[in-house]
Amino acid sequence: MAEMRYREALGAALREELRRDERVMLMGEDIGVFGGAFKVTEGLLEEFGERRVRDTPISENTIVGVGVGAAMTGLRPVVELMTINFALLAFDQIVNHAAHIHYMFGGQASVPLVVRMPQGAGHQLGPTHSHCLEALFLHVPGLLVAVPSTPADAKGLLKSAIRNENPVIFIEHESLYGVRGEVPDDEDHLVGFGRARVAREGSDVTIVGVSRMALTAERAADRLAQEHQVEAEVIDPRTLRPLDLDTILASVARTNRCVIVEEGWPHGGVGANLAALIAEQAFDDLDAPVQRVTGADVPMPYSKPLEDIAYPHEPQIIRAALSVLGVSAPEAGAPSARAGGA
Amino acid sequence: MAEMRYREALGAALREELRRDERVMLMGEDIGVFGGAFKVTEGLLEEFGERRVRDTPISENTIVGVGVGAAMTGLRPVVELMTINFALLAFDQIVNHAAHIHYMFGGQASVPLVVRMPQGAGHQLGPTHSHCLEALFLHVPGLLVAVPSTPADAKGLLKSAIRNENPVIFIEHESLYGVRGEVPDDEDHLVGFGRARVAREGSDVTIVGVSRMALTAERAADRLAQEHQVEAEVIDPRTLRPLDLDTILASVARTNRCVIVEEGWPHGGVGANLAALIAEQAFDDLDAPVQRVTGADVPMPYSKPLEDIAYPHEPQIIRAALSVLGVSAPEAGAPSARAGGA
Amino acid sequence: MGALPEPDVAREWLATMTLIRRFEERAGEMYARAKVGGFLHLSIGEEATIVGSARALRESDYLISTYRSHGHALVRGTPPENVMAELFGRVDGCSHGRGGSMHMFDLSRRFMGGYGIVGGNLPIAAGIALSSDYRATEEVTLCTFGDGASNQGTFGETLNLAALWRLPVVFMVTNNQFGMGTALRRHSAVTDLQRKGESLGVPGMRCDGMDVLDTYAVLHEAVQRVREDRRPVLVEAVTYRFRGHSMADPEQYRSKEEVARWRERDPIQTFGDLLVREHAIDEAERERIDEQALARVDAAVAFAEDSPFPAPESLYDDVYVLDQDVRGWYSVESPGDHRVASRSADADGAPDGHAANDEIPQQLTEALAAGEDGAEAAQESS
Amino acid sequence: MGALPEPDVAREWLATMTLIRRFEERAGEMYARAKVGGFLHLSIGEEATIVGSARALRESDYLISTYRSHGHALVRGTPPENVMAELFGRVDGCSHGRGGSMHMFDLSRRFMGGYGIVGGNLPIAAGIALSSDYRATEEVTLCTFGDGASNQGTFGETLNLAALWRLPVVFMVTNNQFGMGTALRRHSAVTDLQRKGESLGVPGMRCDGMDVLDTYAVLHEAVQRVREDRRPVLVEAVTYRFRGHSMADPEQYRSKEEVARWRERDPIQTFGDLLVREHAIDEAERERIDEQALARVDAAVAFAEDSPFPAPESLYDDVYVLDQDVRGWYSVESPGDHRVASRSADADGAPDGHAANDEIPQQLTEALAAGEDGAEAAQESS
Ligand SMILES: Cc1ncc(C[n+]2csc(CCOP(=O)(O)OP(=O)(O)O)c2C)c(N)n1
Ligand SMILES: Cc1ncc(C[n+]2csc(CCOP(=O)(O)OP(=O)(O)O)c2C)c(N)n1
Ligand SMILES: [Mg+2]
Ligand SMILES: [Mg+2]
Repeated sequence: MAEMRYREALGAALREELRRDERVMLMGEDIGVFGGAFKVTEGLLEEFGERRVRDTPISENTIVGVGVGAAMTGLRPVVELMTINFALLAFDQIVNHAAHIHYMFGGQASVPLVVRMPQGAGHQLGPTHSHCLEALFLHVPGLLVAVPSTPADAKGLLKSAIRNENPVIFIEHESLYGVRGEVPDDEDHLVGFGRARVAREGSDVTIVGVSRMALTAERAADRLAQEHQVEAEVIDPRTLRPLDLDTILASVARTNRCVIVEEGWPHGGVGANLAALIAEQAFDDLDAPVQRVTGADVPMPYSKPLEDIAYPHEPQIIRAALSVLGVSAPEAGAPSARAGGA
Repeated sequence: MAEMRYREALGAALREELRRDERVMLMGEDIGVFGGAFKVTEGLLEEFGERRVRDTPISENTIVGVGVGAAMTGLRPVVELMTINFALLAFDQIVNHAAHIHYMFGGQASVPLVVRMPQGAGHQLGPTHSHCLEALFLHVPGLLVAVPSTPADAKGLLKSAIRNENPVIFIEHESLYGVRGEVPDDEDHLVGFGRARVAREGSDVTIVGVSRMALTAERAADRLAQEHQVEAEVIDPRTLRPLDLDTILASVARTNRCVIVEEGWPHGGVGANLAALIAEQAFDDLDAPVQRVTGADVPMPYSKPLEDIAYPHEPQIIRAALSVLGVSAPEAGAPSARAGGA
Repeated sequence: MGALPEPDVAREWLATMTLIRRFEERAGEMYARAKVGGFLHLSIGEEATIVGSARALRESDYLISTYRSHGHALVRGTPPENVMAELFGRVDGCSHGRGGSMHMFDLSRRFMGGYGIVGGNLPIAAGIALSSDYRATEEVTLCTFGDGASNQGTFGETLNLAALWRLPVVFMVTNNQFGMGTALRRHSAVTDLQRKGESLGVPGMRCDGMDVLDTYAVLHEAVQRVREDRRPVLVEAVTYRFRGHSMADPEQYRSKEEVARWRERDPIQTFGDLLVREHAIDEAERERIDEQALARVDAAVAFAEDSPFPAPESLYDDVYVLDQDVRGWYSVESPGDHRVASRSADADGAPDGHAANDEIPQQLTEALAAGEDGAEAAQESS
Repeated sequence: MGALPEPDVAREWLATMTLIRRFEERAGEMYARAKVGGFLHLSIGEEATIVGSARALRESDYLISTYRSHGHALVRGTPPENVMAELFGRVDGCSHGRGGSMHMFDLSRRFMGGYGIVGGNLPIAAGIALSSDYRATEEVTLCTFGDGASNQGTFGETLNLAALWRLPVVFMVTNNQFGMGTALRRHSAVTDLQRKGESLGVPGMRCDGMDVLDTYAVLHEAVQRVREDRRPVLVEAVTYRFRGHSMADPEQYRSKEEVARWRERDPIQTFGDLLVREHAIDEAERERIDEQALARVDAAVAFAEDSPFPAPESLYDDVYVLDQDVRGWYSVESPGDHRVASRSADADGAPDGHAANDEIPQQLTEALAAGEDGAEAAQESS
């Protein structure tokens, strides 16, 4: 075990896979000379050279498409997009091409492509740089979707993603890059897709936290224990496709109560999908409706006080947990943080 | 009242609004000389000329962006995209720009833009031309989303969309263009957004049908009455943003059972969103979990027998309705039509 | 116009153009008889652009095209049986019935597809060329697309990137004068399409797309240059689509006279006349070539008719490549055993042998093993 | 280099460039003191491209820019107080605190924004120009973007469409030699950017972006041509960014010497020297101009400090323009009264007067009423 930052864990995964497999190569805007907008790829150009670590023009749709073509013909490209909002420019290559080529051509070609990008609010980057859009990718068959929340998972899942034969949307979080954690040294330590992580055990309520919200949920769970004698089980699904529903259902079968926490928009979000699946498959286990705690249904505003209340924090999670437990809840920190769409 | 096809109703709405308001103009690929890929705009170039009905190059992202800029400066553009899959090329202008400009700039400019496009399977157009992607748009705050299923709603909603100050994603269905129905003659007959249509009244089970599935649900309801003495209430939400949840909740409060039918992919779909909202807000009204009948979690295959089982038909709806009623169900026509994602 | 090749080469070109023509005429009939569904885009009139360009390639080179690509599959050697079976939506189709007319594919012959999204194939072509370059091979990629596609954002993005990275790709814009019903001058500000890459660092060439000799000569030079200089080239092939954009096209955007004028330059008729004139073949042989084409198309239809439709259980096959992480999909409905393998993974949970890109990683390994000699290594293997 | 304008005009140019410089220097300090969040992109070194181009416009013309646009707001007359308040995220910010540094906006002065998506503003600029044309006005739109943005798909798509439709738009590529940390020759195959529109039907011009006189002269001609010929033009303004791409940039991609060489051509220093040399101003006045700029920036900071933060209740304001169809949003949590108006619609459910684009439809009506004389009509109104 070694302690490292989420950013460093991702860099280590890339470095190890670049060393392990000659077919692995990286492309992205400013990942080379500049070292990456968030410094994840720092030092890789120096070690592996311009053939394998390529700075690209600002052409998101084409960069991803180049990755698709390279992946179809034997390479294992890892494309970095600077922010998830920019992935919308590449949505055609991601959905109409990367996700569907294997199926559309009858399984002849596969697309072992990884598209990495950070998402999330917290740095006042405003409405074009701060959203959480995992739900858009989760919707699409043919894609795998990872949302790691710890350095260990970031490294283990990225290595699995690079070794997987399918196209992977690998969603990092800007507010996690600096977070430290223990990471296994073993270069073949992988974290498999479709395996949720039970971050905290508890018997009173199940709290599912997505991406960065897994950590917020853990903090909320600690306060629930200290301040309300409520033992929450916190589950981080780690990947949304495939989804480890079994672990979530097993937990709900014990707790009979569930709260889902996500940073993204509420309508058609990850939480709605999980809530629907849980209600369908564990209806009789539920003593109360599944509660969602989501980001506000607004473009992310720049102004600090507005940004702060536009995504979930511990108070809303605590309040939701208490309400599914039927305990009268303290006043909501941010009414907005759980509001829905027009 | 006059009987006309869905296609003609849309054309009539465009013609009337073009005549009514000089600011209204149309842009799209082959909407002029060719008359539109699905002939919705036939005859409009001849009547209104090249200034107001414009054939564009094949540049989806830019066409929509041109609509955004024109809408911000006083025009009311209606942009046609040939198929919803192609809208993925314009996702940046639709989400990062059209949807967010009003909010991002503090309400100074609005974007009264309508983006029309057909979706849906049934004509063996294969994996790049047949999907139902309303869930991707439903997720985005700032957009209004319409999914009309009848000629009358198509006309009334399109006229409302053109007159609305907000950007509207107007989703038509390829299999509905030829469908006939009664349409009010009154040129000022509008169908408001956020008002669901009760297509059929019933007290045993609520069936919500989205887009074309509203019609399939009606047919299934008739068979439920004839073959199973089950009276289903069929609701067509007509718009997904804003969503008329009141009408759905009121129905579920009476029937205590709900089935949601959509043609799109199951994970993070419209059905998941509705199921979550209903479970949250009508938990005690529900005698059984909300059941979803969805399209298969696959890129739409070309081969007819595969395409047929990849989206819902009456048998799956009947089966779902009976199962929420606790009646033993006949064998499913297509197992696939209700399967989920990896 | 280029020089006449050896007689048997010339015969093969005529035979292949004839096969494509007869195949597509029959496909149109089958469409009218509802044996074929979806959209059907025919290349009738454009056969010289297909054969003249593809014959400038080595077997180890890649070809990538659009939704108008029956001819591109056939010219690469995909049996007409499998192309017709794809149109019929059968399991023996070259995309196993999944893609249909717009999404033909044959990895084994390096025909990299058939794409339904206008402009979508350009970045993929650049990626394939990048892969060839990365693997230190001499492979070249030929990417064909239409005049209308040159207005798509991927055109500018991809040509710039290909020029910047010196990728071995030939971009061929098949200028058939229309994007659907929109005439060239109504969709592109610059109508001299060979020049459309200049501002992006990609030099242009033009060929007479109604003349297979000229098309071959120009493409042969273009492919040669790209293979040697490692720099992309844009070739404009000037041609005409004799039929409608797709089967449902009243063609009100052009005059019967215009179509008739172009039909006088029918690439198969004129090339056949030339070969007879030059005594490369005689009328009898010309007849035979046509009869053989017709016979082969008959066989293709019979084969397609006999080929089974995909089984319902196969609906979920190949949504994913299965492994220990991706074991299948789960049903939204059935609780409990909701994990149903779309194709059962074996004990170790490894993929069941249907791993795609099979031959390529191996060839890659060779090339990489060969190190600096990778190019030769790969060349041998082609 | 262009001719020296009237002394008071020249003074105003110097004063405005100085204001932009001093404003951004202070913005940088405020960022270091955490008064400003997010990304902060400064135009220091590029002031001549901003003032020289914007001064070639009429008030009725439109200006649209990127995430590097403090100067573009200021040059259009947006008070520094409101620009600084935007950086501080306050209600008096020119985007009401919603957009921040990357998303400045001032509809009343026809500064059409600040956009955070590289290349995203080009189609919007064409749409604005289309609107001007549609309304039969003489308005011209000036669209600025960077060298890196010229590789984005929207560049090719938009220039082709603007040329095809003869839209009155001047595209100005501010070539500051880098896209973030990537040097021009490493991101664009063609580095002579004025030529990058030729293959798209858009002629090019170039100006020395370190010289406000030359920038004005070239842009004045470009705007003139576009206004008269109704054809787009691409102008390359050659300049240099003295500071990092944003505040967090170690600048390892360029040498201190290179930066120093360009700093010798500081557009404000050199223009000030010229005006003194030509006796348009004296050293004392030059001093005064700088002091006035500093004083104005002090006032802006004070104003921003005093301006309140947006109230939490305002979070949902302006997600939608409200009317009888769109009455607000509903909470995912509270059953029952889940329809909470984000801004209460009045009895008739009509929007509450915050209808946007207010003056424009009116002006449109005028222009349209004026019919063929619309152009003149609009011209008067400018
Ligand atoms: C992104 C996208 N937009 C629109 C279409 C619909 N469409 C199919 S073919 C076509 C015309 C293409 O013209 P061109 O590129 O000249 O190729 P051609 O059909 O003439 O061979 C259009 C608009 C599409 N398939 N994809
Ligand atoms: C679509 C998109 N991709 C990437 C980015 C990240 N980014 C912001 S500025 C920038 C460089 C742009 O360079 P250039 O166009 O030359 O403008 P400059 O910053 O030099 O003024 C990049 C890559 C973005 N904001 N939007
Ligand atoms: Mg064409
Ligand atoms: Mg730059």
